[in-house]
Amino acid sequence: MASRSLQLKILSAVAVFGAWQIAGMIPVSYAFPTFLESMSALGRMAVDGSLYQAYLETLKPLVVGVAISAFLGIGLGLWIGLSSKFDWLFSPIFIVMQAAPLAALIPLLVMAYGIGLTSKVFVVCIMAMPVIVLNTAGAVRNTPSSIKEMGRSFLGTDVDIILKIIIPAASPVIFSGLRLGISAGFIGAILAELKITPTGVGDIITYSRSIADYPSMYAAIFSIILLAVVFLNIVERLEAYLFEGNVRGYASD
Amino acid sequence: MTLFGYRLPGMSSLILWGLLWEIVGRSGMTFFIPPLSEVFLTLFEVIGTPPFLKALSETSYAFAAGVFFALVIGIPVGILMGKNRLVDELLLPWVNIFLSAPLTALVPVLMVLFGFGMRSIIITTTLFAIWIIILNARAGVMQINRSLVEMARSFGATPMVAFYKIYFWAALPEILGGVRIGVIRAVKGVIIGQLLISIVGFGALFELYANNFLMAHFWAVLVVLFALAFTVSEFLAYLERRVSYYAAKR
Amino acid sequence: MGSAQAAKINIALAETPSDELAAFFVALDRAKAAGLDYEWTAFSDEELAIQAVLSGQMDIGFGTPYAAMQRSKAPIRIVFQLSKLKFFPVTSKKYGKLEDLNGEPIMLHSRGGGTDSIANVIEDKLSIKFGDRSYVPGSSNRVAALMAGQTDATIVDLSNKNKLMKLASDRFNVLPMFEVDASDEALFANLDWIKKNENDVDIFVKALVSVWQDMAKDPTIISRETDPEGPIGQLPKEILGNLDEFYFDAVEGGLYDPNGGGRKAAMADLEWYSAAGQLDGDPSTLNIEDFWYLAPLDAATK
Amino acid sequence: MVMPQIKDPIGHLEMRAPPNAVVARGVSKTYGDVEALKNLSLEFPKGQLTSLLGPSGCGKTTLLKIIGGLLEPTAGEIEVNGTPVKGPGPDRAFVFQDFALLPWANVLRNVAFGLELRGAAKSEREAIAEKYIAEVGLSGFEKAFPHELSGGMRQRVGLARALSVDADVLLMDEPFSAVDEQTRRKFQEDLLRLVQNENKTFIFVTHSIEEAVYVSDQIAILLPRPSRVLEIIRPAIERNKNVDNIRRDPEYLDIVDKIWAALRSYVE
Amino acid sequence: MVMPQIKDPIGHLEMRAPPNAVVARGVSKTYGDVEALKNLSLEFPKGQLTSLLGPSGCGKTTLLKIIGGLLEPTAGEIEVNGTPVKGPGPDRAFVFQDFALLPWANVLRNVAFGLELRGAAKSEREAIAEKYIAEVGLSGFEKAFPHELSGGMRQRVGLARALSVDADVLLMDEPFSAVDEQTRRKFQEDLLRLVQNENKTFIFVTHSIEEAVYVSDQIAILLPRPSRVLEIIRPAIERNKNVDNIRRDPEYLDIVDKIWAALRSYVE
Ligand SMILES: Nc1ncnc2c1ncn2[C@@H]1O[C@H](COP(=O)(O)OP(=O)(O)OP(=O)(O)O)[C@@H](O)[C@H]1O
Ligand SMILES: Nc1ncnc2c1ncn2[C@@H]1O[C@H](COP(=O)(O)OP(=O)(O)OP(=O)(O)O)[C@@H](O)[C@H]1O
Ligand SMILES: [Mg+2]
Ligand SMILES: [Mg+2]
Repeated sequence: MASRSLQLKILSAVAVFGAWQIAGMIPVSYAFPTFLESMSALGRMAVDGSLYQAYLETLKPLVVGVAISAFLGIGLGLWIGLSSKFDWLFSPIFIVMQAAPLAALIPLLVMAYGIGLTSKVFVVCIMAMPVIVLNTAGAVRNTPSSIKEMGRSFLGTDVDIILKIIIPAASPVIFSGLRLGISAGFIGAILAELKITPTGVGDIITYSRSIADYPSMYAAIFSIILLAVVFLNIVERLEAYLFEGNVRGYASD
Repeated sequence: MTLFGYRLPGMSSLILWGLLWEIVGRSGMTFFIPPLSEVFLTLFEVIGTPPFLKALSETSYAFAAGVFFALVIGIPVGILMGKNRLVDELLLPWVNIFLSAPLTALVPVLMVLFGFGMRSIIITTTLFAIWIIILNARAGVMQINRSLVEMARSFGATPMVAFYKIYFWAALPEILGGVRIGVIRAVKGVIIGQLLISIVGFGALFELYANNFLMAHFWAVLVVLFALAFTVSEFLAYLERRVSYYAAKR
Repeated sequence: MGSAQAAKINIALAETPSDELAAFFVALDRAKAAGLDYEWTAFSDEELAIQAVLSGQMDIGFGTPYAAMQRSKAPIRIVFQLSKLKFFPVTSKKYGKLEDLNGEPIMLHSRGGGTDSIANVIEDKLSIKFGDRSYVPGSSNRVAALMAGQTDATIVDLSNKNKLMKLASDRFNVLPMFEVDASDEALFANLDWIKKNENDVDIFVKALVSVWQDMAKDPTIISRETDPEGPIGQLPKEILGNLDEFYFDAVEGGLYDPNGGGRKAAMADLEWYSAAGQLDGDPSTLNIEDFWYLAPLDAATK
Repeated sequence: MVMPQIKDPIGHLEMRAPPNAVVARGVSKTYGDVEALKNLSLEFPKGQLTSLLGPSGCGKTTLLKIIGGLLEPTAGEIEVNGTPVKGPGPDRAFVFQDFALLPWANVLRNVAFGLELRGAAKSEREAIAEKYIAEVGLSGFEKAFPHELSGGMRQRVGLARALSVDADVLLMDEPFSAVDEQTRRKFQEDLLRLVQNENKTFIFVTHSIEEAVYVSDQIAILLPRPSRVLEIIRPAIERNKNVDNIRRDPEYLDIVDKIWAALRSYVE
Repeated sequence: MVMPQIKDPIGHLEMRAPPNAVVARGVSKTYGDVEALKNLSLEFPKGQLTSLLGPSGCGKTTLLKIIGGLLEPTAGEIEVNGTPVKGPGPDRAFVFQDFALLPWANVLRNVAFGLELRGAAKSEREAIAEKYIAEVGLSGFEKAFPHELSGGMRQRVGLARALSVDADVLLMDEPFSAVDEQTRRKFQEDLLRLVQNENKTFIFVTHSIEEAVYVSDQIAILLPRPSRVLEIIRPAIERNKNVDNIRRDPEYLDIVDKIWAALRSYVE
């Protein structure tokens, strides 16, 4: 069964990349390279090291921003979920933030915090944080009351109940918020590099576009998507490792 | 939250935050946060002008079209994935990739493939919204109570009848949840599209006001946008609550 | 798209319509009066406009696509120089002349962009070397950064230089610069398309030349001819009010060549963009005809 | 409604007075590796109530679903009124162990849903549904939604739905498991009346030995997985005695004890 | 473990031989508009098993939770071993109607969870948990997660968890509802042995009259909402008769019938 699903994955990957290759060969546009051209550009950048350098740049705001959003977001979310005063005060802010197109705020951030790491971290945070906070708060609020009661009846302290019952019970939703948050963080990081200062991968994209080196541009785009997927897989593994009972497989199987 | 025995309505704390904004604005701390009152004055000044109306209509058109395609494609695909294992296994990895991929990086590719006008903006919007809609519809179908389906079969329902009498309704709470998140993402998508592809609609206004340091104008448009996004999302949340009575009991 | 009269031509702008584009829109109005049917789209930057023309989705675009002309397989040609590279090194009071910037950090628009090439040529001509280059797209953003003290040296365009000097001339210097004739923005299109639409291109270039020449005599015609219902006329009054001032400064500063550039500009471009690193090869061996299509301009200025 | 052809029970099993409504012949069912049923043969006489009794997970639901045409047996075949079962049919109605109510529809629509799927007109099916809602004691709850009902009430909705399509064979999977003891007893008596008054065949799954002995004409005791029939018992209790007294009838108690002894060995 | 102080049952109610482990005095409870309990008084003698019997929704769970200290009564008070209840305490353990297992923890951790919250060392609590897992017949499932167990098995995990903390008073809310009849009978017998051998007090909610009569020292019959005590019955069955015979003991059957008659009026 595992090999069947792997085969299907390979099959669908071949189909998609094949379509890309063919579209590039027609070509649909002068600015659309083939799959193989892009991959060789990727190989070239990987060999000459420019790719790693770029990622060093890109990952800085991303990792810092995601780490801040995760800790602050989960912390705030717990607090909002546990205290109705806090809920009243803060959740509207995050609801507005989640709904609003914050990309439009980027020019303001540049004016306020300049073009350095701070602004970029900020962009990552405002993209990633709301969904993390709201998911965490919702999950905490929805912890089944029966297991909370159980914890109380067996004399759990408040801290026990938060650590041993509420957090594990909320963890699937917290993690799905984390996944959405990280993906939003990636969007923010790239947006920052496209709209604030072109550094890192964003720089490869804009620079190769400005010198019409399209294979490199596509290679950079390809690599960042790959990175996002790898990043999220790591988060998934982490969840499976921390809360193995949460992984329950296909409902239909 | 209750105060002196009165239940404060859910969003009333926004008034408090508005006051804080006004104070920060009046203190003149930074030029890019003008007082809220000034923002509202500018808002009334701007709101009837042709450029604003044009931006509004352009943006709503792109948004509506993008969301429409996301719904019309996303929901059936999601339901199909939930029902059919082969389709699911073929598509699921891609759906997951696109859900988590930084779509902003893909925007340049879209421009090449689909042109630089409204079409790309609509597609960007669709791409922001569609994946979570697919995933949620799929999750909704996958957790359908098998015996509901068996019940329908035992009373002689054809697959088509089962589809619209059972599957759709049973998955509706998840579908609506996905649509709400998808629509919120679509608002971001349409603005990002307008900023990164061709500068039209609200994207153009933002660019113009930011470049010329017209902060009150900038915030005024932003407030309008916040309010619109918020209204849409609350409306969908309301629909979701309408069906939530059976969500936990299926 | 056979006949020239039937189809609208698609113009790819590289920025949103604002004061700097007022003259261009006046020319568009005149061209329309002469029978040109057009539609414009604003892109967020020059590279996108170039890409749009390259892929055939737009007919005529804004920018200086020299790198694309040399590297891509598409025959792109420039037909008109819209503005010259009039950029101004502005610094805090720390620096008095360009040589002072040797080894100092500087903030530019984008890697490989216009201000980047200016910096390259400055290094070349004065045999200095800038320190770290950081990139912030948008002159206005760089002005904001300068005012906020996040950088001490940057290169900005004319209107932002003026804004800055008006706001805080006591804190900043504009460093003296050598004359540059190379293009900042030019109008370009695919040669095949130009050949098929000679008539439209002629009308368009003629209108541009007439406006550029009238403007050189009297900059206020721009504000007077601006259509109040058009994209420029609809700008907030805060911007519209400064139109005359902007064009006085621009004409005085030599931002616009009344003759649309032509051979002189082409030569200057080849030299400049070679030095800036966007073109490969010795500029003297490069052929102007590979980059410019001069027939419409010749016809309009003769 | 399909009318029963007057059977031709291929006479390799002893002939009995009432013809068989349902016959299972050599039915096996495996789920992946799990062998749920193995070569099970069983006959269900027409107009009678047959109980299936056996430990949890022994395959009772599986057998019922195969009869209902919802599952394909791995081997063997089912005949209903003489014709082999190919899929669900209008001659059989199912009462589901987990009720299977539409949570978005009210009681009236849920009860009428079987008729709705069979294409009955709205007014007609609602009239029929009303009648059966009253019969299971839910009058006044027509507009209530399933989540507003207690477990026992929900189960009655599923019962009413199955009754309303007027099928020959009723397949009931633990139909009284969620109702409290008090209500359950009333239902058992209602069920006995139904068996007596209508010429329907009931196949009834339960965990309660007492219940099985009390309501059944015939009890099939199933062995744990893979399931075969251990024994068939025909309680033959005199039901015209006072209902309250049946439960202390020594005959009744003997049967209960006999079944209990047979099953007991599988508990430890 | 807290040792019971030898009571001082404020003697306004008749004195009985065994001291009372739990006393409820004039307990009322309203949820918003719903009046669940009204001025309910009840005594639970030490070392005995008391059943609460009553229609669904009559407030049995509510009373149990108030005794457990999980809910505050609106009026009245509870005393456990002579001290008023202020909240949950180590002298009481709860078996929840909906099991209340941690879905992310395996059986071993779930059973040991009560001890974990009381701060027992890992090795110690797992040894105790192992013992009770074996006692409820789940040996071999220590590493399984709740979603891999059948309903009955889950309920037994909750039972083992409550037993493992070794509390004086066990509050059991329909502890056998999800296990099949066969297993249930075995559990009833295990329960009887527990009551006999350990000096614990059991408060037991059930829907089954037979079960209540069979296992209880004392049965409290509750009226529907707002709940008061209708009657207290002390079955006093001779349990040293052969277990199988008890069920046909006329005395036993009389009590069942008496309760049935008392409850019956609330069914129709
Ligand atoms: N869809 C399935 N996939 C795999 N195994 C299954 C499936 N359905 C049932 N089984 C297995 O088949 C066996 C019989 O299941 P079935 O539901 O028929 O039991 P049952 O007798 O109805 O039990 P209960 O009394 O608990 O309702 C069980 O061991 C179960 O684990
Ligand atoms: N949290 C609550 N909010 C409002 N009403 C409640 C709540 N919990 C219980 N009730 C009401 O209180 C009454 C008693 O409920 P309780 O759960 O104690 O009944 P029960 O006797 O345990 O019923 P069952 O036999 O079905 O378990 C019910 O009518 C119920 O509707
Ligand atoms: Mg079953
Ligand atoms: Mg209860």
